[in-house]
Amino acid sequence: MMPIGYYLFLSMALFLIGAIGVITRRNVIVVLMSIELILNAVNINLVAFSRVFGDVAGQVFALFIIADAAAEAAVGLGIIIAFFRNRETVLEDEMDLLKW
Amino acid sequence: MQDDAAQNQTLLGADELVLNMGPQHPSTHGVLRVKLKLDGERVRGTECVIGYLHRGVEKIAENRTYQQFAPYVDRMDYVAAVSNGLGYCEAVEKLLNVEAPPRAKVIRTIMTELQRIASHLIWLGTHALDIGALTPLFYCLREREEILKIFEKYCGARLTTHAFRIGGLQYEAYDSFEKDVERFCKDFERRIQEYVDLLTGNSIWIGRTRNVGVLSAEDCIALGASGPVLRASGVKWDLRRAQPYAAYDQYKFEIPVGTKGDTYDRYMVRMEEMRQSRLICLQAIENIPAGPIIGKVGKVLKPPAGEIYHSIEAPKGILGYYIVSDGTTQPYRVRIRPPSFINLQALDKMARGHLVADVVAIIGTLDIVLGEVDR
Amino acid sequence: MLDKAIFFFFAGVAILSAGLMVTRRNAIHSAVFLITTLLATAGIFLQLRAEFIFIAQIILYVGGIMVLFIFVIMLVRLDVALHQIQFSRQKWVALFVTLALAAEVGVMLWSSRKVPGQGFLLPNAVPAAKLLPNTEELAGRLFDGYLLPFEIASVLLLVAMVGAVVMAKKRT
Amino acid sequence: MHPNLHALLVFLQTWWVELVSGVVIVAVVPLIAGYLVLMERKLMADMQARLGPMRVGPHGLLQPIADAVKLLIKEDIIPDNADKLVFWLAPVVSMTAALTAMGAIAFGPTFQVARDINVGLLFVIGVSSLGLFGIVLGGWASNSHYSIMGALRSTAQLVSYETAAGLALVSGLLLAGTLNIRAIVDAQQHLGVWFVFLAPVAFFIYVVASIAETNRAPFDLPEAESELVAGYMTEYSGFRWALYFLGEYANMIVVGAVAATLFLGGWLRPFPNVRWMNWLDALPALSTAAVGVYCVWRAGKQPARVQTWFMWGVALACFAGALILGVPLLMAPLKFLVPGLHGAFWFLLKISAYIYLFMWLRFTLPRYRFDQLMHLGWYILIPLAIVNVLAVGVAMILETEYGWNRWLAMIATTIITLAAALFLMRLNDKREAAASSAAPPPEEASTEDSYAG
Repeated sequence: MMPIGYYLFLSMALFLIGAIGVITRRNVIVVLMSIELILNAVNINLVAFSRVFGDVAGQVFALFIIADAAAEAAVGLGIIIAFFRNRETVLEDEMDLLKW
Repeated sequence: MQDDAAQNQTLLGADELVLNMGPQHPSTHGVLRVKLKLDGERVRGTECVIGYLHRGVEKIAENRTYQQFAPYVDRMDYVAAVSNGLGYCEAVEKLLNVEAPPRAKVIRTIMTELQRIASHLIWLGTHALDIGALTPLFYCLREREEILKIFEKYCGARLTTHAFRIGGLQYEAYDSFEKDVERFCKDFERRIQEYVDLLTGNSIWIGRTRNVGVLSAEDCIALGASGPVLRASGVKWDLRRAQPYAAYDQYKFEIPVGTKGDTYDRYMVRMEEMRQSRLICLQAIENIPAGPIIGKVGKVLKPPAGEIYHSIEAPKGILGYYIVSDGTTQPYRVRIRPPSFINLQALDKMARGHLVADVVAIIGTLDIVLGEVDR
Repeated sequence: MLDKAIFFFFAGVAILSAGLMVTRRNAIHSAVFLITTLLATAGIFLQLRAEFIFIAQIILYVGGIMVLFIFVIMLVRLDVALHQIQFSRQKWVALFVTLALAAEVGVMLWSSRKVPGQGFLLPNAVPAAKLLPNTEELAGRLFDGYLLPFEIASVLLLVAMVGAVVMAKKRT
Repeated sequence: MHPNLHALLVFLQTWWVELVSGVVIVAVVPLIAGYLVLMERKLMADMQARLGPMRVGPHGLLQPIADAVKLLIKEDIIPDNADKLVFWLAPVVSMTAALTAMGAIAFGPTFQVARDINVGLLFVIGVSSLGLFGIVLGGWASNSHYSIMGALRSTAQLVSYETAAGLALVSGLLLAGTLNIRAIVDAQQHLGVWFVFLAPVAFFIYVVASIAETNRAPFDLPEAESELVAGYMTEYSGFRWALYFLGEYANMIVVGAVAATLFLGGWLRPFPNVRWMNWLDALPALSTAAVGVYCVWRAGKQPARVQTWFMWGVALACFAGALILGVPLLMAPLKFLVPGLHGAFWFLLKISAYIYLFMWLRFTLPRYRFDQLMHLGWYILIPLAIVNVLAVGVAMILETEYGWNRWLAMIATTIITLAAALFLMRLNDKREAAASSAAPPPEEASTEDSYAG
């Protein structure tokens, strides 16, 4: 186990890269993937702290986050498929109608 | 491998995906090319592109004498060469107004029925292989080998036999001909049970063939389908019974028919046809009449001017020859009605709404030979 | 020493491929790099002696969620999207905002490096030898203290499943 | 000494066994996979009334090497519009996943690369499932319709059947109470019975699902040669193709190893705790010697002299193997070798039997259609697996809390599970019947008899 700071920096870096992806990319699929990356970065934090304190609760939360990521991916991709079927595009700035 | 129009299509898009099946594809039985219009894996339409094996057999006939053309017909349906030859010889005999002697007729019948079994064996093996059963193919080839050995002993050739001559036979049956045929037929009953064990009751096989490629009797008649495809739809039409040729009027045999007209029915019909062919052979070898093997035909054939149509029940369906003579030694025009070609028309009707895997099964169940489709 | 090497290897791979994931034009490439990142993160989990999270990451994240992503990417037309502009108009603003965020977090981490109990100076971890078998402990905690959240998570997954099916179903 | 160098030495000192075993696995598995292919071809030939490869070496024994050489020197074609990076990456992923998974498998009580991972079995399953990416990415990168359809099919198929396989494994894991591979085998030794007898339904489900997971017939739809030419491998050739192939066979070994570990008692011999069955310990040596004797017997009948020599060589190798297996039994100072050697023997035997079953099914059964495959997975296997997990759990509670006899509890719950299976199949039949009657109704069976009267 390295000092916790390393893990925090790694986590931060991944989080920020994910954030950049979410904000700048137009392709919704890549945006969703960036969100997955953010969730994953959070997991690193949780697991690292769980190791430091010797308390497994952090890992339990990491598990919940993975479950949440799965749910989010399923719904998000479902929306993308439905959207693509109607508009033939996956670019988010063309998702400018609240209905179709 | 894609057309330009197909380039921009997706599996999900509103437009259809075009999948080119063939001409180089393991299960199009040669060089058939089928353009499948797909929605996901569901077939929305098919288009057959044929002609990759076109050799102009009908045109060749116009520049050959009647005898010279006989070997060419063997190359059409090359897994049932004997049947092709029988049809052609009988057609020319009709044109010449001669008749083969009874002995020749009986031997022709035996050979043709053996050929029917061989053809159906190839069908069964490849059809099963298409559906994913690897093993029946080799059993089928094993039995077919026995038939081919008989052919080889009889006329020296195995595949493109050119077994018959116009007016009768060129070769007398060899000494143990009856014995060989009898041994094969005796053996074959047991062998056919092996295929039945492997396939008939197999739930995967049933699942893959039941309700797949259903063709109603009306559709069959409208499309001109013939042979087992027609009979599996419940139409009891067999030229061997309806317009007996060779020596078929002397023998008793059943004409198996199906009820639904699906792939399973066609399977069952062909299996039963093999059994019936076996019975015909057994009946025929019991009493092969003695006598000459070739009728009175000259060295140079000059049929009177006129036209003739003669059709036989080839393993794949009705094989017809339409020959126009202008009184010279060469036919003026030959037109062949190949069963595979016409049965293939049913593909679109049968495949619509099924999955890609079913298209393979349907191509298999139609039992096409591209040599015959393209001629 | 070995620990350090392992950490830096996985961290490097994770950050590098995360960067590539965000910048690649082709969504499949993005997915491949995300998979690499996730696997590298799994390696970090293993280095943290969190075996169960490690394997859950591989089975669920990589083997489940990413397969779903790739499946959808293959279904959706890509070749058109490939030739379009990949980044939205707000990209410079976005970059600025994220950099600001990065600076904030960085400053916070750095300034707390000397404060005991925070940042770099957290108490040292429990030695690995003293750790209980991770899987049993995790299961015990999950089904003991966190049973209700566990059930809620399962309901969430069910809802997501139904929602995804309804969304993606073809309307005929 | 430089501290880093020192650290490296320490590292090597601690881990050399693992490193060497890892290298052994990477080196030996391709060879084994090659001979698996030969075995498959020979078995297929035997069942199909033919001889199979006979040309290269006596009875084709060198065929795998010839194949490997051919594949290596073949032109390596990358299609024009293929995605080069992914095309290159995919087969490597496929192979790597299978080999990595093999690292955690215990081939006998002593030979295991990654020892004591406490999520051992999950590790094997999880990592081997990553091979899916090789298939999917390869299919996508080829830029061919056949490939992408194969890839889509395999994604759907693997995801569905992994669920069933996982649930089937859960039943076994409930009985073992641990994920650690060694502990699982130890649990079976303690109970004195293989889990296949306690949870037969789970084993059955796992067999079916693992066939589907390894893309073997009758579930070989992703590469169904008669439909999709070669599925995701259509555009691959040469060495990349060989990597896929090796990955596939390595995967078969992995699923066989998982089944052997969890259900068939791992490296334990049959009846591990029964004293009077101890003569079974001699079986490995004796059976190997028997193969050697057979080779000697056949050696005289070989048509060519080189073949006779080769047969003698094989015979000698068998005798050597028999000695290696047998001598430690008899000589006390070598006794410590017995568990490792015999464990490996029994384990490999069980894997072989499992793979033989795969091959046998492949030669016998036709292929499922895609929708049928999905129905089988989702409507029958997964519900059945869930019922089975419940049943095994109930049986364990009956045993531990209410003091039932273990066998009674297991048999009762198995019967309940089987009843559930029957019910599911009835339901499925009904659904299918409804579907087919909803489909275009078959025209009235009008048997036109042209010859009537």
